[in-house]
Amino acid sequence: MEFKVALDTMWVLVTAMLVFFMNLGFAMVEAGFARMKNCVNILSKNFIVFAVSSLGFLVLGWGLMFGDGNAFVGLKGLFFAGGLDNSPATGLAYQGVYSAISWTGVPLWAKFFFQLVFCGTAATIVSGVVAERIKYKSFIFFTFAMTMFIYPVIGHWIWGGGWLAQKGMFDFAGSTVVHSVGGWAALSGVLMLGPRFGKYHNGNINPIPGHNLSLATLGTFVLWFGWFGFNPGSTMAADPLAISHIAVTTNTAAAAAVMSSTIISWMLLGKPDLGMTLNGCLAGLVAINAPCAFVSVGSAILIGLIAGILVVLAVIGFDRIRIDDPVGALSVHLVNGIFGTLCIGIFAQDKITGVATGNGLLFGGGAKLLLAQLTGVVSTAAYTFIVSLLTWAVLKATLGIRVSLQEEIEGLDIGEHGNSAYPEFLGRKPGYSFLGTKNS
Amino acid sequence: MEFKVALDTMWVLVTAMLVFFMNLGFAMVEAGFARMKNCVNILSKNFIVFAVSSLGFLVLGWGLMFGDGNAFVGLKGLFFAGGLDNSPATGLAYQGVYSAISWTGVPLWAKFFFQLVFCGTAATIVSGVVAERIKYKSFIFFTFAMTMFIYPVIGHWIWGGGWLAQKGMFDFAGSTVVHSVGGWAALSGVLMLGPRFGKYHNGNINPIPGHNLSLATLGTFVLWFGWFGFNPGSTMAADPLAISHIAVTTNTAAAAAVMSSTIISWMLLGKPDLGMTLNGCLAGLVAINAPCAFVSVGSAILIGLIAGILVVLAVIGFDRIRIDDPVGALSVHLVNGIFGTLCIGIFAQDKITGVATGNGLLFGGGAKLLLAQLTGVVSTAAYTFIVSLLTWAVLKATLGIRVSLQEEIEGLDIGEHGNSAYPEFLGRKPGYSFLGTKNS
Amino acid sequence: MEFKVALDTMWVLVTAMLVFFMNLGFAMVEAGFARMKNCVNILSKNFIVFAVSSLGFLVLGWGLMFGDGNAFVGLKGLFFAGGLDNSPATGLAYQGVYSAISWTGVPLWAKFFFQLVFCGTAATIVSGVVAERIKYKSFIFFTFAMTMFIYPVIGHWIWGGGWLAQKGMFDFAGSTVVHSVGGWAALSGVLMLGPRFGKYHNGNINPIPGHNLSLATLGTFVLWFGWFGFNPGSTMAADPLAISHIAVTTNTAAAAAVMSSTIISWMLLGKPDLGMTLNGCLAGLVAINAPCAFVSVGSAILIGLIAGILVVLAVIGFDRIRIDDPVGALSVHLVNGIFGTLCIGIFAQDKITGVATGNGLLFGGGAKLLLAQLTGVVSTAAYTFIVSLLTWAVLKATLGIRVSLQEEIEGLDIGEHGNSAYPEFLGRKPGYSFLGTKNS
Amino acid sequence: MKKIEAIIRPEKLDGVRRVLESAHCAGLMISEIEGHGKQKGVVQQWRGEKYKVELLPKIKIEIIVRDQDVERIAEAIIGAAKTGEVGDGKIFIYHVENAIRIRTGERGEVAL
Amino acid sequence: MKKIEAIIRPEKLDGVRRVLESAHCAGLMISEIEGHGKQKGVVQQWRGEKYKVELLPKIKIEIIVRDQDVERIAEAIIGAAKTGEVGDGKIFIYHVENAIRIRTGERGEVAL
Amino acid sequence: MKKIEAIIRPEKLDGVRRVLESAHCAGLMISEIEGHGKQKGVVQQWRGEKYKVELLPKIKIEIIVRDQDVERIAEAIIGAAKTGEVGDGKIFIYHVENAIRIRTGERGEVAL
Ligand SMILES: Nc1ncnc2c1ncn2[C@@H]1O[C@H](COP(=O)(O)OP(=O)(O)O)[C@@H](O)[C@H]1O
Ligand SMILES: Nc1ncnc2c1ncn2[C@@H]1O[C@H](COP(=O)(O)OP(=O)(O)O)[C@@H](O)[C@H]1O
Ligand SMILES: Nc1ncnc2c1ncn2[C@@H]1O[C@H](COP(=O)(O)OP(=O)(O)O)[C@@H](O)[C@H]1O
Repeated sequence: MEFKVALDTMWVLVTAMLVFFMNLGFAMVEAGFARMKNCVNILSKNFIVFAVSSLGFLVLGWGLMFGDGNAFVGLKGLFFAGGLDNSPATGLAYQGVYSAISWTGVPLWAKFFFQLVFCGTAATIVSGVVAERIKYKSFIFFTFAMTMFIYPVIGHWIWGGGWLAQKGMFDFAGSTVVHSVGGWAALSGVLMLGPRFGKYHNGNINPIPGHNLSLATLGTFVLWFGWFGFNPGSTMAADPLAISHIAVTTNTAAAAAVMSSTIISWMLLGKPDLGMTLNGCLAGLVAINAPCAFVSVGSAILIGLIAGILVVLAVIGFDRIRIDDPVGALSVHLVNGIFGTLCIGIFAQDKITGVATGNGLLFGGGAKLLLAQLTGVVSTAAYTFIVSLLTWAVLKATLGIRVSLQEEIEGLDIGEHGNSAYPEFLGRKPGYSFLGTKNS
Repeated sequence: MEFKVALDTMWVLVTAMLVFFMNLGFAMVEAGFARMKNCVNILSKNFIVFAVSSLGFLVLGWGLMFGDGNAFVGLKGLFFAGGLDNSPATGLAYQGVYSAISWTGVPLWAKFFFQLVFCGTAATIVSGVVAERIKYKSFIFFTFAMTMFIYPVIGHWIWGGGWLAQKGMFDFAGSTVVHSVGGWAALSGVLMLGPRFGKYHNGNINPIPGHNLSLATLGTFVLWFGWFGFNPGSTMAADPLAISHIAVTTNTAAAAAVMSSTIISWMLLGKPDLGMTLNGCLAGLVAINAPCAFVSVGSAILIGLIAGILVVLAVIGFDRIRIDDPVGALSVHLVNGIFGTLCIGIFAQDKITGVATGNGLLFGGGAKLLLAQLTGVVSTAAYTFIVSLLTWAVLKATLGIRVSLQEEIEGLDIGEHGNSAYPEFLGRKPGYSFLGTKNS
Repeated sequence: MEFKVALDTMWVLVTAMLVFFMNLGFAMVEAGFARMKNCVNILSKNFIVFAVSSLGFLVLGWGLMFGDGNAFVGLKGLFFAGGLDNSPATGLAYQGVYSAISWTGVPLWAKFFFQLVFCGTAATIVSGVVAERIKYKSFIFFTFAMTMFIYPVIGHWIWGGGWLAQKGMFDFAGSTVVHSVGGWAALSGVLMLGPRFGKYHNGNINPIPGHNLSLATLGTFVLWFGWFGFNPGSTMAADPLAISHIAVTTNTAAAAAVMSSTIISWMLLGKPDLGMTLNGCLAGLVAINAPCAFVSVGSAILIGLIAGILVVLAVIGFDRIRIDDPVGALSVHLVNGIFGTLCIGIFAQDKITGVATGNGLLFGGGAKLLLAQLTGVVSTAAYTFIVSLLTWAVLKATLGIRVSLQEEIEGLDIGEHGNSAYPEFLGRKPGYSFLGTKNS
Repeated sequence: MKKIEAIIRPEKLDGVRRVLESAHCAGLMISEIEGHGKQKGVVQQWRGEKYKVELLPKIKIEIIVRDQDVERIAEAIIGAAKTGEVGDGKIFIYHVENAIRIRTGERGEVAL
Repeated sequence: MKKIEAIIRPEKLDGVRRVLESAHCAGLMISEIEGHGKQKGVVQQWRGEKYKVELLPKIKIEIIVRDQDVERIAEAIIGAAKTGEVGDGKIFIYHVENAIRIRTGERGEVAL
Repeated sequence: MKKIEAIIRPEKLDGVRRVLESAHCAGLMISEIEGHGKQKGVVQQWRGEKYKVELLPKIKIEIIVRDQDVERIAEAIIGAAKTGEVGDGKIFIYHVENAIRIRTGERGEVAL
């Protein structure tokens, strides 16, 4: 027993560290996909977001998410993860106020740290979508809201023993809890903010190329790496069969999505666009998040292939409907977060790594599971979108959420931070990078 | 027992993740050592290569490598790692078609994932050597060939219970299986492709400086880090004495090679060239790959020192014989892969971490081991070089393998992908970076 | 027992790898904070420093630090970690000459590797402070001195059973042993070297902006990640409660310091400076190093908040007193190394993760612990500063330590290495980057 | 033939190019310069110290035109580049002695 | 004295420099510009949208020569820079009133 | 009006700007060029091969001044830019036919 606790704790901590490391991945992808003149701002947002999450989730988020309470929120041990708790005791031996997560036999702080890095991921997703025009201060405040009561409430519903868990909805590693929540929060933000200056002009869509594809590729590799913490770690126990299975479903879905996104962009756009390949990889990883422990490696290939196609169409589609997402995060996290969640309903095979999910649609389980998943998708959408929209609205009315047009043109680096990311490199000057270009 | 399986699985997965992460290292080293105008292309190749490997090795490679069969190829359980298998059972308890790897007591998917990341490494080595002139499409097809039947066959010979294993050849972590195979495949490619335009001109060797030494250094650190997965992980079991020993031989050889390559380049070239130091580090790591578990820390110093000198001479030497390797990968992986394999025959000390290798030449074991190693080196060279050459020839005759001269001059980024890596940075324009220079 | 050794070894090796990875972090932070024209030189220094450490600590450092001896130095098993040793035996079962570290039950090479990466960290701290003017050769020689007899002696005093350990001074993960030692050695270097050309001119402080904040941010994330090896790994055993606790105190202090450094720089400077935020993060991590296992999560918040403020004031303060530290490493490692060491005396809670430290000032333990800590701080300062100063003086008298003024103006990349980091990027030319600027 | 050398704000480049196109201006050269005139510089900060970057990014456009087109083109540029704020830039006119089209060897105004 | 201002393709710089050397051309200035003339731009893509970069990279070489050398040098440049395809560039000739060598203060043609 | 075109060492830019300020020079344009003259290039190395970068970074300063100011300004530049070593650079003087201030439309010397 003692060894098992030590072993499981080590697994949980090591995988949590990998997930923490994904912050670097997000920072580099988002900075690389944005313009030089906003680089410091994006780096700053992606850097501070985890600090804010660490405090927000400690102060209130954890308690709201895992505290014993009703079907909607936790009510006990709300603040500073300070409730009674005798972890690593599990099952009947457990005595404390965080019973929803007492199934894993690791110390309280290991649970907290693992859950914190997930919360941080949801928060960081928002950063990319609202990039290149949001006020730094408002983003910080939104992140507090996100990690203190937006994410934790959905978390409670699904992972904290809330009503969705009771309804039989599954989300192994967070396609909904983390990615869709991040996506909906971001979507509400982008609707409040509007597109970047110059993006849509006289009916044209002006491409605004990212300034550094080396960084973007670096970031995507780091994310892929971190995902081996995200998914296999979500067992929160070093269960050999499960974690091996999950490592391979995760990787296979990513690989399939890389291929399908590359091929589809080659076909649609004439050439294999690296940005699409990178987004494709992330799409596959997001889509396999929820089902990674419940589907076969064969199904993982299929899920990946579809995810890679979805993301390319979504990137193009969002632009068509004038939703300006500089880094493609909506297509990756929102669209594929939803798709991945539904995949359980379609591809699940009962007890494939031990968990009794029942079978999905394609494996003779009928629509029951799919419906539970759909309920999860819709209710998450409703709560997250509405509460986020309200939060943005309050911020807009008080601090303001968008920088001035002049600051946007000159770049947020000087305006918000007084820094420039590459002061010694000669660049095409602000406002010039995309203005020398015209749709063909 | 149960704990041992869990512990070993965790070790195998964590080290496999580190090896996966080496993909980032290769991408950054190769991108950094190449020119700006080809940066997107190199990033794309290094990114997709692991996706292709993941599919190729799943579909056929694993079966050919580890399936029970004859001395030359696996024949059972060929496709989708789908043969019978009751891992984590080991030894006599094992029932299945992958008996060559039944010595390690971890689940099948853990074995698969660990072996996959090694296969991916062999494939990615090719990428750097053929950089800056190969067609993207042809590289993708070659990678399928590499991971489906070039690498797995050699793998079967040495790690899959084939004839070289039976002959008493040893290769602990893949100096031959991974690095030499990658090196020979790359060499055949470079011979088919020829040098980059402008590299050798009127009897002169024109240096073509890499565009970003920050990225190259970053990549080398990531590789060094990943090597702690590569070597200690190859125990495929958390054997405390062995993995500690291997961590230190690995690191020490790298350190010694860093020093010797720096000093030798300082002496030969007048100044300590950073590119040589970085290549030196990798050379030491490749050389210690095969012998890391079989030699003492003292021998590791020697091996590293020699590797660092070898790589500098090889980089200069390949240029003299007009073999154009933009990133020095032949000098690192091929030359030192061979050297490292032979080192077992020279420096091995019987059972130093438990494995009964017999002693090497310097430790009173005579030439027996060295001869077995040499057989491995030569036969690997023959098979890999010939089959790769054929594969390249087929590709050349069908899709073509080299981009047009104009595309090469303008850069593969625009030509193959329609992207540019740094659209906002002002650069010395394509075709200009090295033409403003002249040999002194 | 056997499992415990395997488990602990795995923990020690994995965390040691993370600490090794911090070399990348330091390289990127320091390169990013320096100018383009010195980039290759900084990368080279930060790359070779770990190779030198690996050899220096192997040859002599380890023996001096952990060999049985007197209260001041180790005397047995001095060279090549070659003394008698029956690790992983512990306690009374231990027979060997490295008894000071026989409390952890892992193999000798695991102990060595873990201690080596700490030694390497101390050495790398110096690199940043002396950047942009030191001769490459002299830096290499200083690093040998650092890892062979400067660091190991202090290490012996505190972690090797020396007189400070006996006096009851605590330093869990090295606020003093690693960071202050690095800081004092760097300070002595900077005093011998003087400021960079142009930094202080006619009574003005000329800011010299770093060339790449993307790299600096990347590096800081890598360091934060590596710190999860640094602190939780310092248990050198997979003790579930301790490592979970430490992971959270570490992360929380970093998060708090990010917030406080951002806010204070916003208040003092008008805008939230990214460089300050990054330094703030590192300051929090350094400050929590020593106390991470001895204080509560609540105290960690306080420690982090103070560290973040300290570092901003120190960065500004060092400039005022004309100590030119290009990367802020003195403010991070020296100032907060001292602060963190003292924090044990202030915030310690007896046995919070098992170790009997006694209580600190604020928890009713009186000034006893604080005084022991202070003794450690002062004696470390005295030894390290004096011996480092002597070493620098010897180097100055023999090889010289500072490059010529012309080389400094033209950049060390060409002068010391004959390379340039970004040969294809158009930059503001050497000597121009900061001269086009003027204090407002 | 004359050379029109216009120093403009970077963000006006797009507009200026558009009017030049309408004005059937055959070719142009664009370079990035840093200028200093009446306009005040930008304040930046680095680790606690503020500094002013007094050189501001400007775009230099050079166009070689026939004598009779100078006024028309200059007016077009002024129209598109003007904001009325300090920093709008200048136009300078120089005499050009000859022009050669490398491709054909044509000389004089036909080479434009 | 005259200034020869040649706009050429980037890939021709090396060849042009070589002939200039043979022609004993004392000194030169090189800058990177972006040009727009008859030559069509390059199509790039970003995340699904294609765009045309209409400004093409060109190299501007400026050489100040004695009056009698203008023709010879211009011909040398044309010889080395010509491909016959659209986009080869132009040469413009200007009058230079004076030249000063900063190092010595020499003026006029000796300063070249 | 005349254009003063000064090619100087990059490290002298700061000094030159300072004297220009004292000389009440209204505005200037700065660009980064690469030059080649009597000065020898810099030797670099890449993976075992040495190569000479023969084009050296220089700064080009362009100032348009009234005729009567040419000598004064040129002398000021020489004073600040001179080291006496090969590579100090040159100053070239051109005639300017007209100047226009975009902001106001003013023409001639008042536009400077
Ligand atoms: N006498 C001059 N010589 C060269 N360039 C000039 C001169 N005067 C102005 N410029 C250029 O024109 C730009 C705009 O001038 P400025 O004085 O700031 O604005 P305005 O023209 O509206 O008064 C400057 O940045 C500089 O590049
Ligand atoms: N009238 C002009 N004024 C300034 N630059 C010009 C002019 N005409 C052409 N150029 C420059 O010359 C380059 C080549 O011209 P282009 O018309 O494309 O080819 P060609 O000279 O072969 O007809 C252009 O990119 C532009 O930089
Ligand atoms: N005839 C010329 N035409 C154009 N630029 C020149 C000419 N001569 C010199 N230059 C420029 O002046 C710079 C300095 O010239 P150089 O001959 O090296 O030194 P010095 O002027 O001290 O003899 C060169 O790098 C080049 O850019």
